[in-house]
Amino acid sequence: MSIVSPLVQPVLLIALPLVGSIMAFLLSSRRATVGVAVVAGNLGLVGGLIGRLCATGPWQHSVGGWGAPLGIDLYLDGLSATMLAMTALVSLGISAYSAAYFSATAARHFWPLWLLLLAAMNALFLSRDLFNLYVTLELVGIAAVALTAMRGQRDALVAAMRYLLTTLLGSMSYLLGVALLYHSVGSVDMVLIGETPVPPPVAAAAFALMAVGLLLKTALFPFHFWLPGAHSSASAPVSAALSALVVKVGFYILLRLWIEVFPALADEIAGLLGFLGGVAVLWGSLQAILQQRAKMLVAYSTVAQLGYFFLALPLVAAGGSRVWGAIVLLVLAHALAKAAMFMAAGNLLAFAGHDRIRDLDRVVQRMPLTAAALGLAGVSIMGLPPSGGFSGKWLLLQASLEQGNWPIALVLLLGGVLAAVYVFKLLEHIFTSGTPTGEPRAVARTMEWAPLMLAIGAIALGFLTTTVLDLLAVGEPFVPGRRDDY
Amino acid sequence: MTPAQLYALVGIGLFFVGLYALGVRRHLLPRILALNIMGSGVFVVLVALARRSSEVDPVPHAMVITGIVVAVSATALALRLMLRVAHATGSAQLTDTGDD
Amino acid sequence: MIINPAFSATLPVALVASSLLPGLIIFALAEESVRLRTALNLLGALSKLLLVALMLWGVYHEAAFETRFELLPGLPLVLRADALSLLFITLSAQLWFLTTIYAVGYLEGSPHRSRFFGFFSLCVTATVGVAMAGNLLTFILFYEMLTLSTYPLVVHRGTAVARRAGEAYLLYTVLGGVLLLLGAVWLYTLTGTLAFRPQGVVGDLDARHHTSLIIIFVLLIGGLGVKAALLPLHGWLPKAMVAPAPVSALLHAVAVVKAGAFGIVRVVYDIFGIQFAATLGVMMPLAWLASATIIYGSVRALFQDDLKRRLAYSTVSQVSYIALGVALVGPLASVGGLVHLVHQGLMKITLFFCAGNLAETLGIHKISEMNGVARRMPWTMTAFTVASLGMIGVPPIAGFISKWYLSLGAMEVGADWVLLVLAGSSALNALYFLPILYRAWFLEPAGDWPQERHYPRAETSLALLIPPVITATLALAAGLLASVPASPQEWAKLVVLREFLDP
Amino acid sequence: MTGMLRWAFAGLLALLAVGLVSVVLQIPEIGGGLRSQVMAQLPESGVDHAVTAVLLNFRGYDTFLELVVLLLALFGAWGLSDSIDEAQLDTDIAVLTELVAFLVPVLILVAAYLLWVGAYSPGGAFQGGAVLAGAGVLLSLCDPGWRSRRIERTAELLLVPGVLVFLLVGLGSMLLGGQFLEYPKDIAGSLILLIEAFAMLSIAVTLHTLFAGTPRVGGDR
Repeated sequence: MSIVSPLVQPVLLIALPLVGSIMAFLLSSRRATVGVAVVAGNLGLVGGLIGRLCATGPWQHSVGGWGAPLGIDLYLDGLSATMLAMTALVSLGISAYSAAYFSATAARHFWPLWLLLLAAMNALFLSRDLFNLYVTLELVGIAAVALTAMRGQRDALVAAMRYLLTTLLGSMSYLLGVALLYHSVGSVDMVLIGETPVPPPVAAAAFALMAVGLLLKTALFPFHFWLPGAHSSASAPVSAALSALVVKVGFYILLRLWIEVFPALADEIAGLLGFLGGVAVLWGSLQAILQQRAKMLVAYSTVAQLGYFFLALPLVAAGGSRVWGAIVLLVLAHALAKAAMFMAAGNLLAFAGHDRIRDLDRVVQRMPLTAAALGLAGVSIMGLPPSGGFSGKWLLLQASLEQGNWPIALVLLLGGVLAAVYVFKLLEHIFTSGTPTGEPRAVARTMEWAPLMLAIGAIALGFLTTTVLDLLAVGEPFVPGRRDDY
Repeated sequence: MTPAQLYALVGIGLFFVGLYALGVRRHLLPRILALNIMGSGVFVVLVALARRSSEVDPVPHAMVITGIVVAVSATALALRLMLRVAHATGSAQLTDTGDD
Repeated sequence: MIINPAFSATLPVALVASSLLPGLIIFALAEESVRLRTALNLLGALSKLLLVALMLWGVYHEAAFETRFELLPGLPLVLRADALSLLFITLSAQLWFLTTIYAVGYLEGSPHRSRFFGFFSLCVTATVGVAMAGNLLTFILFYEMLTLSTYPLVVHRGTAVARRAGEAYLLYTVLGGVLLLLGAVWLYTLTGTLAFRPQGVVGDLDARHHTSLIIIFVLLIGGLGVKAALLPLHGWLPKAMVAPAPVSALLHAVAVVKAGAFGIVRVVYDIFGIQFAATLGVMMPLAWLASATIIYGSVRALFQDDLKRRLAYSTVSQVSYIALGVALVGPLASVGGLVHLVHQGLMKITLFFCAGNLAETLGIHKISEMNGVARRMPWTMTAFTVASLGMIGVPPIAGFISKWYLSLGAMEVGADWVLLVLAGSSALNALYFLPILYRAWFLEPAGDWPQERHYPRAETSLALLIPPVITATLALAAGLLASVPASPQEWAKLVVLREFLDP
Repeated sequence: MTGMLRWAFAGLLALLAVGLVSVVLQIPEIGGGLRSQVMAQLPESGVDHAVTAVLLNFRGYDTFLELVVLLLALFGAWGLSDSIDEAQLDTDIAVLTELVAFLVPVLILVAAYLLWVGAYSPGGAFQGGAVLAGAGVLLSLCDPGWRSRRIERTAELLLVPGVLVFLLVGLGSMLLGGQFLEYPKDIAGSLILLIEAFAMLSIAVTLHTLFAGTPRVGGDR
């Protein structure tokens, strides 16, 4: 355990962006340079960690040297590594975009917050301690709200306020659950709690409180009320970060709770969550179809896509631990594609000064790279091959048919059709000839390339499916009954 | 019922009183306060149950101190945000058609 | 025959890359770089022809070309060349080359050409992928890619009509894709494989799965039938005729409907196995459906005054010959169906090229405007005449061969009613093609042409004239030289021999 | 929310509360939780007070992140700081001024004491920092501009050392072959005091900035 080379310590994933954030705060110029360099370094570190992980298997880092239950353990396995990699990749795209997007005034607010958000997400994916997760959750939530509000427009402020109240409520609910568990077990380490018998009513209440808190943050229908406003009114790179990364954080903790702490209880509510997920897919897609503004459409698409993660849970409960792989694939594909879509939509907005879908004809024709990003990201969102979205959906469809679960299969297929409708509602404007009105503002090249690269990533994920599934399997995070035998 | 449990029940009560106010009140200041009351409820539960046996468990105390700092930070941001919302919309409430 | 394994694995990839790479580069080209774009297009098309020739030679000598890549757990992406895929690839590679020349001439000076040729190349890439797909997953991947890369071509003109046609196209193809996906995944859960194998992969399944298999068959054929324009899934095809003429050629002859028809052949032969499909009792309904489509398409064609619409309904009718040939479950009928895959392509592309020439040169879109047009454009109308006579089934043009084998096959399996369908269809073909020929050759021109343009060297631009003349010649040659080795007919026999009759 | 709905909402919450109460009563007695482990390791921790040992050593990572939360809230507030009309207070109150003149030095002393005493009885960086921030708020109440005139530069620089010193100690202990924040046993007490001292200053300045000042700092100069 101690021979881990100093260069690839998980703690550095927190230290590096944190130092970067403080530098961006104290510096009076070159914030973007520092920011992009830090995020690139973060990607390098994650790459190094994954290399180590594949070579030596999962490992834990006991902060302070105490070890659970007295101390706090960081833990890295295939699942956390995958989430870290997703965050690192998408963050790099967002950072490259942001370097060109923000004015000097906005940049001095953006970079410190954004790098802290990255540090917080890294910390969260590495933590195995329920109370420490509470602190990281608050870090993520507060950073996300501050970034949303940063734009300063009326709609952004109102949406940020609603977002803040929701996320704080979620944290309180989660923390009360943690309190109940701590006093029943005498530990907040996930694995230890999972191994200790807890009176069923206490476990049920704790799980319910924590799950509701996390669902609020993950915006599962009907807790999605805060999401479209916040995600559509923030500035484009922030929207991308919120939709691609921040909502996944709550889902990740829920997933860990499901596997490590409450496997039996979770199976019982799988049906309910699956139902809500199905409603989210259909409702979110229909709302997306009805939207008149591009960013709102993309935001409702997030509501729908989040639904898929929950829709699949009954398949997990019915004994398909392989299904987790498919769900995580969808999480990754959505992160890449949705970040690309929001940034592309941001380009349309920056170029034309509006994002009314009806009038987009005049815009998209002159931004081929942005149009390509929208198109490729759309392929993954629709679940067409080859893309990460397709791989995930195929595996889910396969699992649902193997289990004879026709309702889930039908929602999967219907969701794909509805997604095609809203994606093409945007895309068809690329090919119709509108007459340009007014003098458009130029968009920097990196702002065109960043979303395109992420969208290509979403497509490439379709070819890397087995690689990702292999990485996920390191340390067997999804195998029930596997315990600290590393 | 031991005194520790009684205090814990008070904590639960605070949590739900806060939740009620958060749901019922429209003005943002009481809603932010309501979240603080909920937080206090959770902290009371944590600390109270740490005293069930004669030996007091110090870990929840440390957690509560951390929790308080987090709550204070969040409250500070919430208050600033509230001021901005009031400044921008002319009212410190969230209208239902607040987005756009 | 033994060939270098590295070479055998590279060739399928190279075949895909020969249009994919030029396509991607073309996207990045500026609108004005006409020469570079044309050079890239032709380079891609020529190298593809070369590679196909290489592969034809190899497959004829029983060499195996295969590339695999692990796409999903247990489900690889497989690109493989067998006799059937080469039948399709050879057709599309040749026609792509000619269509490229035609499109360069047709779109001269019009906007968004980089975009057009980019998607055009992607479209052919997808077609090659469809043809070489070694399993159903690979097939679906390229089939959907075909949908996506054709959509921009259908709406290329950017008008409101084009947008509506695009919406109709998407509606049908996306729903078709859903059926196909559901069918494929369901099939996979039963069989654990989606590989295309001679005699299929489902024959060993327990009898209790037969109902499921029938539903899966319906789902798969439904998904493929959208692109193959089987009744009642044909609605998008006549609407899509708003697209520019080269796109119509692509839709009707080179890529889209062919991909659907080819898919039906694959599913019947290599997923279900033709004998097993017959015992499931799904082949006769397919034959009825194909026959109904044949008659329906012809009848609808009869009442169209718009030339391209009439040709579009004619396609609805003619493509179903392929499905019919397969569905009759007999070697001779199969030869007829398969050979029609090629023959229909040659004839229909000629017709659309000619229609495009009339529109480009004289502004003629309606049949009622075609009086005496053969005097103004004799070469074009000669090509048109050869192709339409072929469609009717006049010997010795290619269409006759198809119908001949279909008739023999129908008698072989005792499905005499099919003869009536074929006769009726031929009569209808004659009814909607002969009046056009009569007007063009024998009536006096009504006066000035709607929008006449003059070209110094010939009746129209050479880039527009040469491709239809070549394809018409090929259609004639395919009939005259049907018994020459490696003719479409002989190649179709090879396919049937290898995939249908071998134990 | 209409009257009926309010009652329904209240009723629902009451039901949930009753349910949760019954759950809380069912939580088993687990013998002092982690107390025995804390006590067993206390001599190793470098401090004598159990809560401080948990805060700064056993769960020092939480406390480190807690300082990050504070910094984050400041960044967030900074992003919101433009164009807020700060409330104008009537600061010309003789009593207040007298009181402040007396209280502020005392509060500074109290803060220092709290920091020191944290090692063996209740107290510590946060408590000390809060008291200091309170003193700052009092000062701001009677003289809103005091900070920008007197100590603005210093104050800005004091926002970050709390986090940075903590981080450096943590990384330093890794360089010495330990885990993150695994203090060498013999100097653990000194390191904790060092961390706490900087944390207190940063907490005080941050809290003061958040609640009383206009956070316009750092690169704004």
